[in-house]
Amino acid sequence: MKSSPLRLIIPVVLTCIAAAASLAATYTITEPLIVAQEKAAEEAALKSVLPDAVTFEATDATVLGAAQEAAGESKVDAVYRALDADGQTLGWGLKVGSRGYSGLVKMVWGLDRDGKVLDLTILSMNETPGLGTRIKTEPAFLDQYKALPSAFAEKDVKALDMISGATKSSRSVRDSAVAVSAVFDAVLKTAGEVR
Amino acid sequence: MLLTVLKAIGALSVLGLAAASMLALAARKFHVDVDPRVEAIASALPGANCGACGNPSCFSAAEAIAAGRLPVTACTAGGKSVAQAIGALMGDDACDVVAAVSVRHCGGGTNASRAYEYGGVQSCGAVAKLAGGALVCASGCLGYGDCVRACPFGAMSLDERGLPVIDSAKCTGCGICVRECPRGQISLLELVSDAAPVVVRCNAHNKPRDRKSSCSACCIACKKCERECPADAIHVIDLLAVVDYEKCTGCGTCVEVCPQDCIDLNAGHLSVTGDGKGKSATAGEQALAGAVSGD
Amino acid sequence: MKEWLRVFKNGLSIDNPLTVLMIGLCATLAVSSQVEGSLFMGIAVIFVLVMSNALIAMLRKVIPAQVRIPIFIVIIASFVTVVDLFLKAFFPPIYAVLGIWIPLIVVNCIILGRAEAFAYHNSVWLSIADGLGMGIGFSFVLLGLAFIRELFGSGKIELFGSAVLKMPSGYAPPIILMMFPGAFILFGFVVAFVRWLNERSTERKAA
Amino acid sequence: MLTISHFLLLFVGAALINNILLTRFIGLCSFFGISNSMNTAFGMSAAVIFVMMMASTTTWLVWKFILFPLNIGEFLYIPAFILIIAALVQFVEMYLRKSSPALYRAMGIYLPLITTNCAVLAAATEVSKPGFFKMAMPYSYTLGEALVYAFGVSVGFGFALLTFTALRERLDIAPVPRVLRGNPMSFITAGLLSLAYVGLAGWFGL
Repeated sequence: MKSSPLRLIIPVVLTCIAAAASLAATYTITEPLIVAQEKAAEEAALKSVLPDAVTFEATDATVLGAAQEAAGESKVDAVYRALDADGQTLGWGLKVGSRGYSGLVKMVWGLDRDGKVLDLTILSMNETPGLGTRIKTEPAFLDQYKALPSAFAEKDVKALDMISGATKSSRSVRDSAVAVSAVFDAVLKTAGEVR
Repeated sequence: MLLTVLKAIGALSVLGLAAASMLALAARKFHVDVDPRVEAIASALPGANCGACGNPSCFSAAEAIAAGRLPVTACTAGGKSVAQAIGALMGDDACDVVAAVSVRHCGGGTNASRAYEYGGVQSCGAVAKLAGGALVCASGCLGYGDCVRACPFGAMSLDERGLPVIDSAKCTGCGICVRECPRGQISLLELVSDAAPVVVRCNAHNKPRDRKSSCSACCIACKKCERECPADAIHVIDLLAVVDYEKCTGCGTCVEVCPQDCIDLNAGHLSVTGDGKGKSATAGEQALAGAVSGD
Repeated sequence: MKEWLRVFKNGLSIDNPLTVLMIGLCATLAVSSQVEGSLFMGIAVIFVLVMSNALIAMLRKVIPAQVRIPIFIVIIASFVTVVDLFLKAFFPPIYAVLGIWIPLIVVNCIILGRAEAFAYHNSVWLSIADGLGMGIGFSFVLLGLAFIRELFGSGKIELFGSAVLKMPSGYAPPIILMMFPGAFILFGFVVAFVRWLNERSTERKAA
Repeated sequence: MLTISHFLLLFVGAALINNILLTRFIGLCSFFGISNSMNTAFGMSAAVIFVMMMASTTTWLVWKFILFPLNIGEFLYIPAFILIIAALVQFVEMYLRKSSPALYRAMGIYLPLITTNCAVLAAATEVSKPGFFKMAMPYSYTLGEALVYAFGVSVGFGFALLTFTALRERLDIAPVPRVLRGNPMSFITAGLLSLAYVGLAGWFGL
């Protein structure tokens, strides 16, 4: 190459520096907004599940670690302690992801202090439209889980029926429920005492 | 805030530096000293990678020519102009090249009667395997266009009778269509010098009596053309009229005198006095002949 | 100015949908299941195309030919990241839909193709015209297909949360149109239709 | 967890069930361009397998040791990864041209095409930056898994490309209505072929 290698390397490095600088700048501007957006979304989901809770406090890492341990196959993304107006533990919000027909089904569970399911919603899923999505569009299916007794065990969950034609998707909801019950027994029951 | 900016700049510029220096180093260390002549020859070649010269691509042909393994006129597709350009590059004067053109020895198409209705794979190769093809005549053109698809120069197209019309301006004589045609070995398509003015549109060798039943545009070996031809350039050999292109002056008497009209113009050449009327000549060929002579 | 319009028009020309379909395929296919997503995707592509064309045209004298590909790619990638961050910060629902297809704009064949073919050899002003023309052409095709796919695939078109257009109530939407294979098959027929349209117009012109 | 069956599952999942071309529809830029003749398709698949493996390992290393520790990965991963892929492709092209011209002639001409191939970038990013594909479980790959995954994806890419090329070559001589000839017909075939691959979804719980 007749031209000295430097003549080739300098422009590339300069472009990289310029690009990195501009991107870092935009990131620092947008980053707080992104975090705020995510927090707001999380808050909204938890609110919808634990209506009368006022604030949500993310539990510390050990609790989350123990919860993940107990959950086994499913993935516990977050465990929140729901507090009422004067700071008493009202119940728990759990974000659980389990494997559905094609990808991850993310759900949010609201439990009261003694493990009764207050409400649950499906945050995001990628099931086949029209088939897998029936776990969300048919309320009867989810209502069963609301009817679960407090501190329900795995056998109660197994007793609930599934949607025919969407076995894989409904099994993801069941796995999620089993994980929630396991986490509650192992971690939350003891940690539920008045702060 | 400043820390992330600095970290980002640091990381990306290190990456950019690594990438660019790797490339610069590679450009130097792996510098392939390509013989400049090879690139010049490669650019002179048509670049259609047609394989007529036996090399997979024009680039490899250029390498062979530059190394002297192939003659300057190796590129049949390129014809005279490419040969002269390479000759100039290689220094020795290129000998005169007889440019070749492909012609079709069949006037059948819709005139030929069909042995059976064929609805299978639309390729001559396929239909030829089925009892020798859908035509009663064993050497006629099957008309499914394998040659048209194979031609890298787009010189061929199927006319309304289902026969391939060859545009000799584009045809470079690379011979791929002759290889591609299932009837190629009995030279249904044949490479003749591009100066060939007339073509016999038949290549059947069975008895004329059977031929008549299988096709209305076939040569019946009546020898009229042989008797009338002033330059004694056309003879009936093995029951089929064959043109000897060295002697043929292109006067066109054979075209007029043939009762079956199965000798007509090789498209694009009109040293023939007649207006290229040969009934079996397709509209395309006549138009082309007319266009060339500018009338 | 006349030159500017000429370049802009040929970016937008009628054969652009066919060429766009063939080269800008990755994103077009996936995103066109929703009109709203396609709208943002189109705007994102226009933004990245125009900005990178302009910047590359500005720097074309400085960029040595042997290393132009890495430089082009870094410029385009940074504009794409700006779009990515911007969408994540201000339009999270749209980001949820477009998510993975924004980073893949970087390798979208149109942008690198235009940068290499046009922006590297022409003035900034003309490159912007070309970027705009090509970008709008791309979005035009994308929106057209998204319109068909969403309307027939899901029975209604939702724009910013409200159903703008609805099919008659008895309409049972064929879900396949919303899934990828349906998009492919629909594309096949759309290309055939456009080709048939072109042929008819050329025939009428010739006759 | 690192048993053979785990790797095998990862490979089959990447190659067939979540085939990057026909179920995730990434990398279509060259899919239609390349698939007109078998030997071009072979050349391209070999090149993709080679480049994707190298690119995935490099991006994995860069993410693990440079981008992640400095936690600037969130906004720098696109330029960084695509720069790596472009530089790698150009480096491999020069190296091949020098070391073995025959291999270069068979495979080398497709290398510049790979820089603009979405599949390579998508695989390289998913292997290093977990959660790139929202569909799959967010999961950080170890180096071994990354290699097996990249190999699976590229084999899947090659497999889809070759089946499609075979179909397309057969199509050229099939009695297709005039207006559907060529591109439209190959779109429709691709759609039907992807139906077959989508049918695989849900196997082994992947």
